[in-house]
Amino acid sequence: MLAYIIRRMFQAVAICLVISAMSFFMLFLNTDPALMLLPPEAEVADIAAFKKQMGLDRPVLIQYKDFLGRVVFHGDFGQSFVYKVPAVQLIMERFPATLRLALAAIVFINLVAIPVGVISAVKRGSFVDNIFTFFALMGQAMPLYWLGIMLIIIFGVWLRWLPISGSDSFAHLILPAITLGSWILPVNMRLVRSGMLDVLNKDYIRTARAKGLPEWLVLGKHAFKNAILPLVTVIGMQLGLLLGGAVVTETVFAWPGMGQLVLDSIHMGDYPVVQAVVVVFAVCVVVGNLVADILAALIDPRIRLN
Amino acid sequence: MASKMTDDPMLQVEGLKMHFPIIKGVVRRQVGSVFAVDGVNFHINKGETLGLVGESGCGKTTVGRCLIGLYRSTAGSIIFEGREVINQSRKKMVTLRRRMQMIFQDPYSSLNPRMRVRDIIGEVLKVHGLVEPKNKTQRIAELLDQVGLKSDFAARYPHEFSGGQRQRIGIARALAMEPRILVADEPVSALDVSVQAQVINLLERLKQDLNLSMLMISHDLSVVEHVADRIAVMYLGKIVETGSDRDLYNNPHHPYTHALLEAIPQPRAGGRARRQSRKLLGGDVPSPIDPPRGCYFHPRCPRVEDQCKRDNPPMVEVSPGHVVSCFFPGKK
Amino acid sequence: MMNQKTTEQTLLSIKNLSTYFHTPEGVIRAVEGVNFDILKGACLGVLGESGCGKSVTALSIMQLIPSPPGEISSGSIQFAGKDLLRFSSRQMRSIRGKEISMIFQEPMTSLNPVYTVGNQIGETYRIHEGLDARQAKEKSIEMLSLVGIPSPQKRVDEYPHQLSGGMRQRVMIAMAIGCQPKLLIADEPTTALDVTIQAQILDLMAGLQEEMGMSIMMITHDLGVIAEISDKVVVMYAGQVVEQSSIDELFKHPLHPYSRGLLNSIPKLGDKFVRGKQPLREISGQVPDLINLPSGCLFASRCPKVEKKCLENVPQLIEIAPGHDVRCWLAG
Amino acid sequence: MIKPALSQSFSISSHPSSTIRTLKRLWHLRLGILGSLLILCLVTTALFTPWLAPNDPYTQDITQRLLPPFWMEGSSSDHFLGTDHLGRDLLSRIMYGTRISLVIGLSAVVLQLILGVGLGVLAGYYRGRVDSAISFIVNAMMSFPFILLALTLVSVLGASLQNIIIALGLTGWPVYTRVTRIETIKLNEQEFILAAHSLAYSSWRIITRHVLPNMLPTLLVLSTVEVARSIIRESLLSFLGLGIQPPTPSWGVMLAEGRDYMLMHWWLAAFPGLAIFMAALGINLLGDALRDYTDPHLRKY
Repeated sequence: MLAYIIRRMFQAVAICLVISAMSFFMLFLNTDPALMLLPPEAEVADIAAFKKQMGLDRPVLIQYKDFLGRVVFHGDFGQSFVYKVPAVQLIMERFPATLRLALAAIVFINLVAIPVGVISAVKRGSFVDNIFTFFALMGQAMPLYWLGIMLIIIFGVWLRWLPISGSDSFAHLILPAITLGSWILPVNMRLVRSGMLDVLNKDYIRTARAKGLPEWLVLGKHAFKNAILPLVTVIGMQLGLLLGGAVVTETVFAWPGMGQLVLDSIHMGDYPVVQAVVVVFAVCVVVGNLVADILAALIDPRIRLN
Repeated sequence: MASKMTDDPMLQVEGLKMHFPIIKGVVRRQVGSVFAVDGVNFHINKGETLGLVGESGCGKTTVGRCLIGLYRSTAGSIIFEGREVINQSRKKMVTLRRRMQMIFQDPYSSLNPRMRVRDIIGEVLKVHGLVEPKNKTQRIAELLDQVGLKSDFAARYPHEFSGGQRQRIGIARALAMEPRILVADEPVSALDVSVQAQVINLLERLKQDLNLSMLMISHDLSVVEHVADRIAVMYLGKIVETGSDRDLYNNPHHPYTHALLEAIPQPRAGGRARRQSRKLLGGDVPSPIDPPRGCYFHPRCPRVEDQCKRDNPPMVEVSPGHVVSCFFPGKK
Repeated sequence: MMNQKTTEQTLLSIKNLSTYFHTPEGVIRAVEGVNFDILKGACLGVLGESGCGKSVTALSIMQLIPSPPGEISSGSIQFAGKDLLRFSSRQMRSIRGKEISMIFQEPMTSLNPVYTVGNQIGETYRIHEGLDARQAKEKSIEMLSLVGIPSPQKRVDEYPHQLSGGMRQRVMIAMAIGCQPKLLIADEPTTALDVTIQAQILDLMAGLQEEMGMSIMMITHDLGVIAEISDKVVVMYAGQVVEQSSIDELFKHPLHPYSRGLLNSIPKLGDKFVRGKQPLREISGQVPDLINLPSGCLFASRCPKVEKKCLENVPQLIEIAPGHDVRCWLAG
Repeated sequence: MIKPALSQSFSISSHPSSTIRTLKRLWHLRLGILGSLLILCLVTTALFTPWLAPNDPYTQDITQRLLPPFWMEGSSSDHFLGTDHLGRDLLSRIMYGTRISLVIGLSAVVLQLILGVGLGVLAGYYRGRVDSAISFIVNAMMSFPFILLALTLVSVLGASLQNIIIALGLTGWPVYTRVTRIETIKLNEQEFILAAHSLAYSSWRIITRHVLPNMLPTLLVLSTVEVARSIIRESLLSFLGLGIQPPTPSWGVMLAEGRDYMLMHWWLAAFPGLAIFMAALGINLLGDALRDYTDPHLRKY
């Protein structure tokens, strides 16, 4: 168990490194941030001076080494080219709101997906199952930002039930969380459904019934814990996707997270900020995966004891 | 029958070992090995059937797969038709082993579901250039006929056949390579009882007609004894006893062979009494990852003495061709 | 007609049971008009190949037939004087695991991988006898030692994947006999096990049967296993009972051509040294399609002695000799 | 597909009764047909837009700006779904958008297939270090937000149709790799692959003739769903301003433009989004029907 977790942690760190390297080198593919940041009429000398000032004139590998050293030992991603303040500071001011949104979405997703998936599986082929399946298909076809806009129009503008922007109260969280969650919800619902169907065909379910257990125990104890396993392992992965989705959702709902900042930074090639975002996301993803792995090990003795 | 056999080894296996590494831990290093096959010697003569019998996990399937070249054995030598087939270049190995073919256990997974029968067999002929393209159809019909299938089955897909028929197709595919030795790995254990006899008889007939040698791998001693001229009993990666079918049945010298013979339920009247009178072999087979010291069988052996716990028992020839790996062979 | 005494001794009596499965391809007549009795304290063997309806019969008794598409379409199952088919699902649950228990073929997959052995055995006590967790665990340890598992105090907290196949089957048995059931249904309990382990399990079952006075319904395709454990035997073919007799009678005087064919088609240990080697006698053809059953005798297409009336009329199960029933026009 | 023995089709599972099953079949069939119809509409529109579209998608008319759709007061008979803030015909723009979406969806999937299936087969067939390396990259990429990667790629490469396809292709392949790898490993355990090895077939032959054909159904289903996903992703990139650039009529661009007017003129955002939704739904419905059809486990019921 311990070796398993340690191994997973090593992998996690490696993944962070790979992602940071990817984000770092991708920016060098063909952009020249100096050209992007300076006004078009800037002289060649101005550009050179700017590069020197920002450390952009050195070889790429050296820059990466420096970058890594600064990040790992000082948590320093450098100054934002645009805002002229440390990138980390920019991110950290906004990150908690984004994380809050993503976590709210996870809770919403699984609160809905698990019961719906279980009901669908147990009542397979029934009217309810078909309705749920159809909604899941619709959900998967819906671009989340469009859903956000539609929800704003319907619940914010027409019905005036819920606030459409900001983050002052719990009510503010409802529409963004639903919007963000609706993207992953169908995936998880189908995962629970198929997991449950799979498990219901297993021999040990027959054994449980042959023992004379009431159906709620068969489903609730013997089937559920096994059926939920595949879900647990993907939830960790989904944290990353949700953080990405949150960026988009935030721009629709004017949620004060990192959404707009991230988009603007990418747009303008403000790459200290982009790199900081990428690494913060990677760390979240990796922590999420680790938690999922540990959860899976707790549920499944075959992982825990081998 | 025995006259057809000559004492001319078709296949000679010496000290064959297959150890699968176990990789574990934080840095994924090898922490041990599964000693699946741990020093096995046997030979098969021309026209002879050797039965390899043992319980699950004893390494009998691994032996078969090493022969065929599906696994790269850890150590040992395999001499087939007078030539070493281990440690050869891939190309050479392919030609050397061409005449050693395998029949698989599960007729439901041993045929590619997306290929017609004629392509399954035809592919073999094509890849190895065994017939002129224009004679291919005829050769396929011939092969199907040999295994008792109609030639118009060639256009069908595997799922249109029953288990027994599929096994016949698998045999035809192996025969397409014009083998000298068939390695049959549990060829009937996935089949229904009433169909097993059909396949066993077919294998026997083919062996006669084509003068093949055969290695019959099975957990079922009754089947092995029926088809084999000689039998080798495996336990935990080693052969514990080899001998003629008659010697082994009438005069088993290894306590494991003895227990195996006793444990097999007989389809005869008076079974209850027989069950109640037999001596049981207790315990489970130890793990091949961490085999016991000394004789691998000693934790379950009714004849165990101190020496068995310390040393590896030698191979003792108790009568001509009857070899036992035991310190106290034959003692009941 | 049965006299009063036999009725008293009868534990389970199946009359005219038919179980069908409604599939898109048509209705599968898995079990068709099956009759048999199980006496108190006796072991009835149910013999047949895959698809013959032996498992479906067992699941029908337990009412674990998945429905839809399965459906017990007619018949009655009298257990201790009451018709199980008239029971509500709540009543049935109080029977399952307490009065009638069942163990299955695959001990690997029949235990829930995420709960400890003790949890799964103790569950039976908590449900049927209202014990609390601590008492249930104590009982579980007791049962584990009863079925011959060494150091049960330690094993009780282990998970199924930590046990060997034989151990798991012992756990299944411990789970099944915990509430001292009157009937234990064993569906191919030793098929997935090695012969030496199979012998242990058969002995264990026979021992427990004697000790607890329960009845056993032993379902298997293995003639040897059935010979060793059962008193009476029912031979099933394509959903019907084709022969029913005492165990020794079946081996000495098999009357149905299918039973006879089955007996002749399997290799028997040592036979070739007594009678000289002969090819096995095959049963030609295959089991009929249960969706499109032929008219007349279901075995007619494979029967060596088939006559005109066999193809036209369905034979009934009739008593040819005392205690020996056969479904064949040509018997007797 | 294969029914090994009758006893195996009797596995414990709650099969629906015959009536419900027939209904369910019809239901699935109907959904599949609905999906096919939607896709047919989509493809027809894409192919024949110049002849079908009522107006030119680029013609601006300030006097006709922000007209509502036909059933609302103040609509014009020339503009069925109304006009946008520059007076361009909404319906025509949506119809032209179909072409872009389909081209991008299909091309991105082809790119993903080539990359993903190739790597997946390599990983599953050779295992060992190759597998570890490929799986590691797949895990890293799959747990990292696609949007960030794609956005960065596009911003670096420059926003053009071709670069969007490349960005979607480069970020979308890991799903295929994961599925292909698992399928390959499963197939490798099948005895017919062992048989192929024992018959000394070359690895190339084993992969192309024995492994790949047996996962075609899975890949078909996956690719179908991925076309829908790519269409949605393209629209997202365009919506965020890093995809197709205005004035080209991409659904995402139109949505982004419509968003500014959503409080008063909701249809500007609603209709392009509806177009994306219908396209994706059609493809997903078809994919679902295909899955039910090809999955022998499901087909049994």
